[in-house]
Amino acid sequence: MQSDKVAATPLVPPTPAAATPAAANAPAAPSSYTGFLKNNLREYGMLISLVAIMGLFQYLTDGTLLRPLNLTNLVLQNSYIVIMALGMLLVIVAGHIDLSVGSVSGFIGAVAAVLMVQYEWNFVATSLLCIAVGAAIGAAQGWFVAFARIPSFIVTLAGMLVFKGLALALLAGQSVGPFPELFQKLSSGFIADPLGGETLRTTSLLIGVVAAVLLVFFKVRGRMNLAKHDMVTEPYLFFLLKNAAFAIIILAFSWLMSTYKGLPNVLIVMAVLIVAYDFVTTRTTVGRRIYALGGNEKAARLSGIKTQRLAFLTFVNMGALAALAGLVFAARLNTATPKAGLGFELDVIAACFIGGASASGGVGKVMGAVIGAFIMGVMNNGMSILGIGIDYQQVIKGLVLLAAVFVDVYNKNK
Amino acid sequence: MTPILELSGIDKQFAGVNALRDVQLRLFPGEIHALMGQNGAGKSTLIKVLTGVLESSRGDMRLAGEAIRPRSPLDAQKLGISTVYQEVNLCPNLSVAENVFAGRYPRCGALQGFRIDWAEVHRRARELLARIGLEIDVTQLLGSCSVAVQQLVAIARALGVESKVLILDEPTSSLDDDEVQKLFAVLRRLRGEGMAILFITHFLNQVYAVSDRITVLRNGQWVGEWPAAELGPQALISAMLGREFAATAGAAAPMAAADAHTPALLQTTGLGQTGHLHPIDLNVRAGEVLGLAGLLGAGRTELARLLFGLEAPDSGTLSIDGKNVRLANPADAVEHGLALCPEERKTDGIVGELSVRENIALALQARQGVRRFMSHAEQTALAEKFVKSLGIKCTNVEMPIGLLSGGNQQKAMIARWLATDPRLLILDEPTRGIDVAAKQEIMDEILRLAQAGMAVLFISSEMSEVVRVSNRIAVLRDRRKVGELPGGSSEAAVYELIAAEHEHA
Amino acid sequence: MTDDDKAPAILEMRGISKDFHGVKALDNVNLTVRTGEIHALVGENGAGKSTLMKVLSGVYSAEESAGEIHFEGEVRRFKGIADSEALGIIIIHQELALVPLLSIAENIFLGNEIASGGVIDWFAAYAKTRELLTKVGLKESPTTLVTHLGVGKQQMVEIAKALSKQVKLLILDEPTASLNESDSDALLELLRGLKAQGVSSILISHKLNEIAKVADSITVLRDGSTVETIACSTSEPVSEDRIVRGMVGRDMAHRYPPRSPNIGDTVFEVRDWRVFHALHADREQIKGVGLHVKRGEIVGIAGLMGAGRTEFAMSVFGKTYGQRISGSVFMHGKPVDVSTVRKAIDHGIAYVTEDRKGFGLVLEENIQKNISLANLEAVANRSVVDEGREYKVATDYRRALNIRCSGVDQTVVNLSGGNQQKVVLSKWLFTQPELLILDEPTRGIDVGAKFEIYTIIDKLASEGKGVLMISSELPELLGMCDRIYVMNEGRFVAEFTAAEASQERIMHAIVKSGGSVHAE
Amino acid sequence: MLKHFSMLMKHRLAWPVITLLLLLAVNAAFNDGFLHIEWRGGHLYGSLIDILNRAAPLMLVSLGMTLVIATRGIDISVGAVVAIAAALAAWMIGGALVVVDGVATHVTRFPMPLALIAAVAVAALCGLWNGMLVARVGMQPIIATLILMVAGRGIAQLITNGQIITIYYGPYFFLGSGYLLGLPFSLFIVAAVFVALYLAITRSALGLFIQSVGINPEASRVAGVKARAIIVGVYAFCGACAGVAGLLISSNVKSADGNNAGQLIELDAILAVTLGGTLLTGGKFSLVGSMIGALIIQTLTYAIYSLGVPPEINLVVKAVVVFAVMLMQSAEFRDSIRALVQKPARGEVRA
Repeated sequence: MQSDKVAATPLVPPTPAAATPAAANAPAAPSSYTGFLKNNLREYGMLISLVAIMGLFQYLTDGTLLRPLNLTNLVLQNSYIVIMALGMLLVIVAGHIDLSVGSVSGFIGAVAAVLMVQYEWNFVATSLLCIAVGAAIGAAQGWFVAFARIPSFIVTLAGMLVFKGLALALLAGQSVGPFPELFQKLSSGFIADPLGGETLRTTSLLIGVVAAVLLVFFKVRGRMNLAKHDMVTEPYLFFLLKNAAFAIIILAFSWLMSTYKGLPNVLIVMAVLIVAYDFVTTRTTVGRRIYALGGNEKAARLSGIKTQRLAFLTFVNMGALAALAGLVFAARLNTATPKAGLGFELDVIAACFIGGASASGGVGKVMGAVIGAFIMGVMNNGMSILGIGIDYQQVIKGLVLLAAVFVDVYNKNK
Repeated sequence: MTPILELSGIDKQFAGVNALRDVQLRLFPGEIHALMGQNGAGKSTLIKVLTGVLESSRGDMRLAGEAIRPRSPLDAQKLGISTVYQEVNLCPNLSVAENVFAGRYPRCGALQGFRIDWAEVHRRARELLARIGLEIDVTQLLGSCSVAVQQLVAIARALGVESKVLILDEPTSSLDDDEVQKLFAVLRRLRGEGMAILFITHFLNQVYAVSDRITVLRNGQWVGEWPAAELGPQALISAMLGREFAATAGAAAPMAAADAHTPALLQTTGLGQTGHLHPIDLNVRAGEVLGLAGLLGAGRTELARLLFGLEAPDSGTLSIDGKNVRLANPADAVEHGLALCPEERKTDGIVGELSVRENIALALQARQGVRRFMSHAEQTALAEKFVKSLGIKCTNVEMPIGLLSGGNQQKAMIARWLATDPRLLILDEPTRGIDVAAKQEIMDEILRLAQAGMAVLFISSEMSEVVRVSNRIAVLRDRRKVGELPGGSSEAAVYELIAAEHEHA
Repeated sequence: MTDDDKAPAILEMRGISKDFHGVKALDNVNLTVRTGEIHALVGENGAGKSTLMKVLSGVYSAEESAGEIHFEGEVRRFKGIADSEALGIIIIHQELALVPLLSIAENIFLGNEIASGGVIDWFAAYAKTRELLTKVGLKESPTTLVTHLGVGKQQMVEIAKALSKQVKLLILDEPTASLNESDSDALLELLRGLKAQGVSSILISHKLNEIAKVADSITVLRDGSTVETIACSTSEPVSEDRIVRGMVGRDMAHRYPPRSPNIGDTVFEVRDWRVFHALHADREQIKGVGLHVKRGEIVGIAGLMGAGRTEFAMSVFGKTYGQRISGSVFMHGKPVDVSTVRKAIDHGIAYVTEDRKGFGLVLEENIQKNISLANLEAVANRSVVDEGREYKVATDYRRALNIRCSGVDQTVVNLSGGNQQKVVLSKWLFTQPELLILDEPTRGIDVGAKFEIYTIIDKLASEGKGVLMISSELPELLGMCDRIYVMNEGRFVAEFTAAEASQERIMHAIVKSGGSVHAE
Repeated sequence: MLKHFSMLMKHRLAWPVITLLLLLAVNAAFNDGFLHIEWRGGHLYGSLIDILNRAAPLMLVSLGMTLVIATRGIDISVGAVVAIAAALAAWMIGGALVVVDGVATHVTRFPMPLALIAAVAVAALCGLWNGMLVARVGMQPIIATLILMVAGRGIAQLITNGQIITIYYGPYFFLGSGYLLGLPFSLFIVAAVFVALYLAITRSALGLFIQSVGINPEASRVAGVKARAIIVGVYAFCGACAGVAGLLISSNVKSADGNNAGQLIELDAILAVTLGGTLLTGGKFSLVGSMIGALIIQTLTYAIYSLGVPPEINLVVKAVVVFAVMLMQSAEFRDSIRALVQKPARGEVRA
């Protein structure tokens, strides 16, 4: 039985690329719509909720919500939360938590203000330095969490107090501003419009069109790639509808924005980051390893993954993103205040949880966190427009969080 | 030559159970004597009787011809019987010299007022240690010494008084080979000085390396005494186990079929849970071991969880003593006298950071409720009782259970449930992941329990074990019961039942 | 019943072999089905029944398997399922391929519509459906939705569908598995009816009583080869016991694959390995241990729990256990640095943990991601994971190791112990190791799966890998290993070759704990 | 006696106690009369008394938090619960000074006992809600309590109608600023809760059950411990403690602010518990440790203010001190430091 022939055909293909083409799997079961929906309820559920909430407020506010001006505001108001949620998602997926992000972003805003306003530094240099400082702060906290093995909850709690205090000290309790004009553009600016157009910002519209085309192109290519390996699970109609909807949303969105001032700079930053982090988490080895680390640290370590370094890096990344968010926020207010960043950590963490991340690690998606952040953002915005009191707002936010978590738990138990 | 120490007809009972029965022991001056036996054979009990920790129920003890009856270890020590226990009873945070003299600092002239003459203490300690060939800095903390040195310090401490007999209870269990050799050299030196040494160990090679004579105990009884040179290892093992060594592998003791007329203690009729277990009929009678055989995923664990109220059945009934009951949670099941040693010991069984004592007391305490609190002393007594009777190897009952080996954790789990005095004990894979010797002990215990009238439901993937211990075997496949076999059926019979498609309704 | 052995064979499969990347699923299988007979195919799970039928129906195309298929006297090479269907070979899978929300008629003619000029002729379709349903004895309207039918009736619809395609050879894969008794009887009766009409059928079933009832001949497969073909005659019915004997074949006590080791040079060697306890720095746990493993050799480490075997393995594998580790490790005679897991893996060492759930798997992730985890670079281009490649790797291993799952995107938490173990094994095989350390590879796995794991281990050795196997089950070591080290109290106290080793001698060596039992 | 000292140092309360003593010493060194206690106005008066009085709410919340953390949980909603209880009590009492028949009389909206009971009951209910989400629904504690943390402040503000309710009812002030036998009354409340809890832990099986549920919930359930009931119970208890703390706080400041009452107390309480040697991973816990932890935090705050540390960086000082203590308690950290400093273990004897 064990002839040389067997030995010559290794059990394992020497390299995956050299493997013989796999035989067609048993005829693929007809992809069933209901089954697919059931399996992916969580993902689409979030999206559908966002759309429903937007619809609701659009109706309640008599269309104010989706007015170009308000839409722009919505983006500006949520940009820093979304940016931090990207980093927080990685931290949470790795099985930790970071309570210090609000304080850090406030502190960085203060640093930026001091450097630019009092020392009159160039805004590019300041921004770079600030992001580096943020990363260093993340590194310090990450070191204690990853290498000294002190619970992240405690480390970042201390960090939260420290940087809140340092921001106060740095600003000496005052608000510092205003910032140089160029820096303000980070938040309040809109992309230039060389193509002209007073009533319709054609460049912005064009970017939207390009984005929509790229989206469709990449999705189709991805699906074809999957199809090559017989991995397609999403029903065709679904795929078509979903991506058509996305493309239309992008187009409609950029059209709406174009009729106002065009796409805000920060939106571009945010979009690039979202795409980048989505790519990193879903497609790269680093992303994979972070999920493995959060899912089962011991197994990950035994698989040759440098788990401590990886956890450390998620904190460094978080620090850098918190710094960026701090800059965006400061630029938006055009002043750095000691109160900046207060309570951001809650919104950011809530966004991740609403987006389906699990506090025990290993689970969560970038798009989920982004959608979570926007759900919170749309609700804040909508309720403000309606003039609902802050008390009711908080209760309602709590209920939304409850509903999101409940759906998650319910799905898991099924 | 006359023995310096002679014990005869020693009996010791714990709560009516004979721990020692008619045990004898002779120690001659200038010899090293090995005391051998399996766990639970009574070695430790004998030592405790000898050193006055326990008092014998009956029997005669003579030291140099005179009848003695030590009432406490201190008493025994005064008589010249010194003991070094398995776990070193020293204070790691004190210096070596302090440990040697703790509680009995040199009185002659060293005490001036309330000041201890440390120079004298250190000098005397150095002397004593030199006697056993140990030359170390006596001022260093004991905790910074290796275990071997600590062991030797313990011996030096024991030798501090004029001792004639030295008892060493498993002194080598935490030493490496070189350290063992070092210890043996000390023992030989002491032997040369005419001391009688009683030496307890589990390692046969050590027995032959150092001892002159061997006494073997088994089940609390004296088996015999031989010069070490005349008792080969094979014979020694046989004497300890009480059977031919080769036979330890299996040898099914055909079980007496339980009386079929005994009313069922527990009976299920069509008990099932959709998606987990098809309706099942089963009954267990007091005093029998019902084996549950089947491959993984056959529904054995599911059945156990249903019976124990961990899952809620959605069909059928469960009756205990003929009365229908509904078990909403394990607490209810315990209330009815059920007990379950779960399959996943680590996740569903032990509470890792709690002590052995707390782990053993947990189920009984849960049954008694929050208010009827068992005091620390009661818990300790309970735990120690089982540590002894099941032969759980731990240094003391305050040790976190997570530090025990798998087999001992398993025994502690069994102890937890035996403490609740259950009428039906469900054991789900009790032998998984534990070593051969412990497997054997656990199966012996199961048989003993059944003989004492307990009903046992025994679940195992190891068909040979099921076949060996069961009076009846219920066979499960694909989440339903496919048949029942009488005790003593062959493994092949069970497998065939699993493989074939007979539908025993 | 025909006792006419001279009925011509409608199908002859000769010398069919099929392997999945080196693991033989079928090895020189022969099967002859005569016209108008019911031929039963039996065997344990994994014996190769389904694979054989997939070869026959063209799911695995002829290029990928060896052997000849003669159908109606001609050599056929099926490239896909369409080829075999065209000739009237219809396979009905266990999972029915019906669309629940379509009517019976629509299902029967799905993809095979009676149409003229692109317009479906529903009248003709219904009329034909009615006719077919009468044939299979189903009293349902052709317009009834399939979802409203019971499983038994759905089975009948499948057969009706087969009949609509002019079936000559009907293959039924476990048709009665989910049917109750009366439905089963009806189905078997139908098979007899079809036989009378000259349709041959191959029946795969675990229910031996049914087979004994209807089969004209029985072919028994075991471990991928034909064991025997039993002809059944009316005068002398075949007993179930007789079939069971054929299926199980091997002695129940003998649960290990036959081995013919081909041992080469030393792959792996450890010298004077010392490890101190992870918490107590002064307690030496591994005391100067040395061992070597050769190519193609399975070396066992026996010992009681706590003897230090796992500690040894984990300390060698990237110093994942213990402190103050000293000693040297050689791969192919060259000293290598194994101070981190990554380095150990890169040097071709793989360690399959004893604690699958704790140390082996990311339970919430799917099979595919678990398999690629330890060697992500191999499925990535510049750190970007190519999911297609990853998927293919995973499916390859799924086939090779016969991981039973709904797909490689299934989360591993839902798999059985044996299949989880195969996933862990796959993960490590994918790192292309030269030496595999298997720590209790069969713990918590049922007997059938154990055999599969043993077979895989054997295959690995025969591919020239070194295998170091740690186990508390002595019979397992004795059954698998070429050489066995016995460990006790942190050192090797004996070493036996396969021929010398016995349970007694190993136990003896342990009890004597470092005595003079060293072999030779 | 160095040796006895080293043994003492191994006690798990050693570091917290040392920290507390050090802080007191620092205070005493920089503040004359810090340790001075005198009898003034019918009661004891002094900095120490002040610290104790101010620490009372935190000590209460820490007690509840200790049990929650012991069961592997965490409750970050206590601040919100404090606010709810304070708001409810303040609203129900309200109070006004009315002159009736020439006598100034306090008038309440509802009788004070009813208000107190209602406030604590609602707080316990909040805890019960958290417990249900954790034990029954199966949410992770941090998420489950995050919900109430977010929504609770809103609820409190709904009760207060978005205003700060000022209380005008003398008897209510006794709770937070009254004195009994010369000591602040709040201390008696803390002492009563502590003693009751301590007895319940040591004289009944509650302590064993809580620990065992914290270490291994499933194993405890299999052993017949009603794990879910225990978890729900400790959250409810934690809620009730927060409720009482809310009463003390509102009584002390004579008002209730739905937005700010109990702000950050959840973090202080968690810090107090961890400072006291209870691990966030559950299991073994120390009530005394948590009390000491709470006192450390309050003493630290006092020190920061009294030393004239600029208010901007008082948070920094607090964090640094707390963090330093945490570091010293972390075995990993100590080991890594020791590995850097020391040579390998000595005392090897090789014959």
